[in-house]
Amino acid sequence: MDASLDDLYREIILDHNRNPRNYGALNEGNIVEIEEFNPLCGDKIVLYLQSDKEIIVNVHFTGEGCSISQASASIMTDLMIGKKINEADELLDKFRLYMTDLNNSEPDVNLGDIDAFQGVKKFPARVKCAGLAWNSLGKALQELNS
Amino acid sequence: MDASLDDLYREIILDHNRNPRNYGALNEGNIVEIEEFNPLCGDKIVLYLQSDKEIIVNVHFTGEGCSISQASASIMTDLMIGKKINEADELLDKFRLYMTDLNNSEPDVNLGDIDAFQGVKKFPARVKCAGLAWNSLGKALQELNS
Amino acid sequence: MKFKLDKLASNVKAIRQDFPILDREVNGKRLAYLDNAASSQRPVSVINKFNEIYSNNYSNVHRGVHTLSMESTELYENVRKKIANFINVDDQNEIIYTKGTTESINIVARGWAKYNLKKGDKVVLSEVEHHANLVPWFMLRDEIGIIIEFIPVLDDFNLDLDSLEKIIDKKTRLVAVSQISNSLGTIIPLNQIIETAHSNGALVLIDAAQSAPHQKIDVKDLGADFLVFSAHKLLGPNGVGVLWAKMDILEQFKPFIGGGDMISKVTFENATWNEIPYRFEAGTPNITGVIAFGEAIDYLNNNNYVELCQYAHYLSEFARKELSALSYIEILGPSDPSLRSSLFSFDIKGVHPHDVAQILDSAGVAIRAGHHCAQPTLNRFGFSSTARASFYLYNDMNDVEQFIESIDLVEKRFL
Amino acid sequence: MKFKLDKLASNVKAIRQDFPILDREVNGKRLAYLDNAASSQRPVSVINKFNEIYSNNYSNVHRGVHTLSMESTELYENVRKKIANFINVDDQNEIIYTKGTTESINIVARGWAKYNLKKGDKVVLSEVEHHANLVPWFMLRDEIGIIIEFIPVLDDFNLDLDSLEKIIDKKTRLVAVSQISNSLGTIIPLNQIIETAHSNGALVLIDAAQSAPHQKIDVKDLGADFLVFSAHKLLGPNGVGVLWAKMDILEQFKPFIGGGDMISKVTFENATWNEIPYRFEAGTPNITGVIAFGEAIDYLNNNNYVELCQYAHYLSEFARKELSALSYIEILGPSDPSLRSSLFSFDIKGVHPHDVAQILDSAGVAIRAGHHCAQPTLNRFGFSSTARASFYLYNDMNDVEQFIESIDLVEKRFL
Ligand SMILES: Cc1ncc(COP(=O)(O)O)c(C=O)c1O
Ligand SMILES: Cc1ncc(COP(=O)(O)O)c(C=O)c1O
Repeated sequence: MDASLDDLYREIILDHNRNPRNYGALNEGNIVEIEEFNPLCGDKIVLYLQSDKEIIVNVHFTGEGCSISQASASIMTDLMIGKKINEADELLDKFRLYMTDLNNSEPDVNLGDIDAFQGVKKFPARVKCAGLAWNSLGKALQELNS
Repeated sequence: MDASLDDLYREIILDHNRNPRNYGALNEGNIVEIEEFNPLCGDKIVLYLQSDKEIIVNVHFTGEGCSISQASASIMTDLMIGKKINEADELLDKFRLYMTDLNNSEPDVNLGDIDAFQGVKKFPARVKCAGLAWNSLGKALQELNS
Repeated sequence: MKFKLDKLASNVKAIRQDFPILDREVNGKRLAYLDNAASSQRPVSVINKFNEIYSNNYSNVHRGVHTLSMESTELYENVRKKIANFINVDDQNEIIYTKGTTESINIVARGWAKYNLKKGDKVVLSEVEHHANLVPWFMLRDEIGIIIEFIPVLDDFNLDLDSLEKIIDKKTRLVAVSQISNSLGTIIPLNQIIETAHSNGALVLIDAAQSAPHQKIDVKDLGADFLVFSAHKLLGPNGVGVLWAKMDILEQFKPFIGGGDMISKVTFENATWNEIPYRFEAGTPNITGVIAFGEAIDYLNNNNYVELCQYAHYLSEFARKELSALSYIEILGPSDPSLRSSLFSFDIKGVHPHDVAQILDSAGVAIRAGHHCAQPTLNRFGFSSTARASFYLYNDMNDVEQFIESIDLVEKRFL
Repeated sequence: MKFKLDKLASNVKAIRQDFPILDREVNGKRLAYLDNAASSQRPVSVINKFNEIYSNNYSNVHRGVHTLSMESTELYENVRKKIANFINVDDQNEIIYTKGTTESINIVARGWAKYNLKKGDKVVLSEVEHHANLVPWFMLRDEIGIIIEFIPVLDDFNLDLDSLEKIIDKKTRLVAVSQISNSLGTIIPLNQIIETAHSNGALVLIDAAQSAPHQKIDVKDLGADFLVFSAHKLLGPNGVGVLWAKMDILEQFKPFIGGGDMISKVTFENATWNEIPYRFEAGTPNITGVIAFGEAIDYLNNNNYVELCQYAHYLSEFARKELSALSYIEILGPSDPSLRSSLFSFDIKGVHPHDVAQILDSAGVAIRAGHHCAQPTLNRFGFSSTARASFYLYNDMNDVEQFIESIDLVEKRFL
């Protein structure tokens, strides 16, 4: 099979796609809910971010999307649970930098499993898929910060 | 000089351009006045058609335009004076046929000096110029007929 | 039948020589281009036209007396007649050049409907329309308060024609429907819709974006009042489209875009409008694009495109049949093949269409994945996106085989 | 100076090799193309781009996962950055692709002004505007009742800047002016206009259709709020234009055209809008046209177009001087050469401009005759039409000589 396809569909991504973590709505506590669309394909993610003061207590998601967007949501939510809001802000910036910097192939320890998205960068059409959940995170954080 | 240019600028045309017949407004009697523009170049012809029952008693024009449009107006007005309205209708049809039929090089005796426009047909951009006065004639006749 | 198919297959073989992009490799594989409903490829004659015109005859049109301007004006205006013939229109002045189907529909909505419909008047669409035939009407509704109703699509992917009498009534001023659904592949039986519309005094707009590439369009025969399509889906260049309407209807339009070339006279106070079609073609047009589109029409006519498209349909049906044998694949579209065009949407259970398209691409197969600009239609059938294979007159059996084999790769990786 | 001119002349000699159409004969004569203000010609690199893309990378953009779609999307989107750099814009998402200057201005009028101005608000234009910057405002006035006022043009062909303070007042919401008049050749001193506008809280739209081909445009330096121009006047293809506006202003726009690609989500009830710039780019865009436009920008940058255009200006001034020696010729335009661009309108007394252009054409010289889509401006100076010679970066001294000699032919035949 095509090497770069193996690169895109790393086992970590396929696993998160098959068994998405934190899937399902949240409806108790202080919840910010964000619905985000990918206008190019019709994919949708609803993000549920539960916070307590400065801390992100829980993050869940629902919606449909391709393996990349689902895995990205799964990994992102995993990563965010327990983080401080300003830490989340920082991680979001890091992720965006990571996804747009084609040369940087250094994994960033702070981004954890996200390093599996290295191969996605070679597929510009899929970078948007990877970003969907993170964009909704961005909007959720904005709402919390304002 | 270029042969086809000689063909375009026949002496008859240049003469009518230099000394336009029937130039000037009419304002007595039963007059139909039509203002017509060539939107491509800004040229304008105002046609004054004076009729008495079925007869075109007089036709004048004012306005500005290139040698072709001025000569055409001059020749057309000359031709129309004294004609019956239905004869004018027929001549208009004949002129239109004549200007669009690229193959027909036979002069039409009824069109008189219009035969000088044979060469104009080779210059599509100028056919519009030749037609301006005739278009206003068409509108004037329409007004009379209705 | 077999004999005819063989003949068509050999014609297609010859046709493929005219499309240089088909020789290209993708990911080391032969290209199987099955994304034709999104945009077709172009033959050499169309491609070379740009070179020819820009190297020999180019100038701005209409306003020039000099030779280049005369030549480009003539080449540009001659295409109007070609388009008129292509859809069986007598008066070439009824052909308005636009930048595409989308702009054409917007011109009808904002140039005609806005001034000829009033609050409470009804516009009827169908539930299988492309966004291009939805959003302009939503925008108009929000502006002037028209009412929009939909001819429903049934579970069998056909429109509910029984509902026509109920939905199209005396308040209906326009029925705007596509002739072929770009997401479901359904061929819409227009006769009954047009009849019902006309008997209620409503006009009919046909979105022929998907049909014009494949079949002879005859607006007289159809009895349509407006028809729109895009050059890029039938071998033509980008940035060119057509709006046709009957002259007496065109006379009811207000210009959508104002500027040069569409005026008769301008002062510092006011402007009056030029004749139709120029009234609707403000500014420097897509001169070379239009001229190249004329070349595309010639190519279609010279190669008996309607017959070639029967082969595309045969291929589409063949591929569809192969896929339908696979239990994990669901194929959308009517069960009657005569109501299906040369495209189909499908869903591989458990695998997102994006991933399907990605894996097929690794095998050189280009299909589309997404909502195909028909979100509500897909949603109606429980999908947010599908994979879509669409065939055109240069596709061959190799494309079909490559396509089917590549589906195996999806199974291997994801199922 | 002499040395510099020689160097530029030799550069132009090399440049001419890149423009195949310049080798063509017209009426048996060498072509002297002096109709550049209407539309420029294209270099080989731009022409060949159509062939390259259509033969290798073509597909519809944005919605596709497959390789061709990815490639064409990338090529197409990269041009946004090139255009942004070309006019010194930081955020490439502020660059909206349109089909030309005319459409760009209409989008501002009907997408922004219509929703952000109200009855009684004032839009200030100048008396030297192209119809493209007049008619859309007349149409908007008739729709929502704005007031239009004009900065007068003086007998010396310059705008009456003394009147600015009176005309631009607190009711003024927009000042829309061209940077170079396409009929008079006047270079408008924008600084004072923009300052006066901004100090009254009005925004400023610059019609750069004639200026962008000849000079470096720097929207930051200018302090403009909107800027528009067309690709076809600066070596680019037909059917492509640019609308730039600041992001916070773009956010105040409603979409002008609705359809695919400009939406975020569509249901049978409603649609929500996609991000900027896509919100304003409904339908399949002019993909190849935009990509070829990128090539034109590269060509301009790689050949130091601003310097080459100084030579075009030198030629224009040279020709003008020769003509002004003839008593039967009247030349329009400011007396200060630094306020004149590389074009001039002229009138041969007693000979209609059409006839002038016709006779020049017989000598291979292509100039324009007519109202140049600036009827009221010409009328203001007592003309219904003029002849116009306009120069660009591939013109040379032969063109000028051929032009001047051909003027003799007019005299011989008509005077
Ligand atoms: C100053 C000016 N504005 C606007 C336009 C209109 O440009 P386009 O015809 O490309 O839309 C032109 C060109 O004709 C122009 O010279
Ligand atoms: C049925 C239908 N209508 C409208 C359109 C829009 O056409 P365009 O994008 O060329 O404006 C398309 C193509 O995408 C289509 O398939």
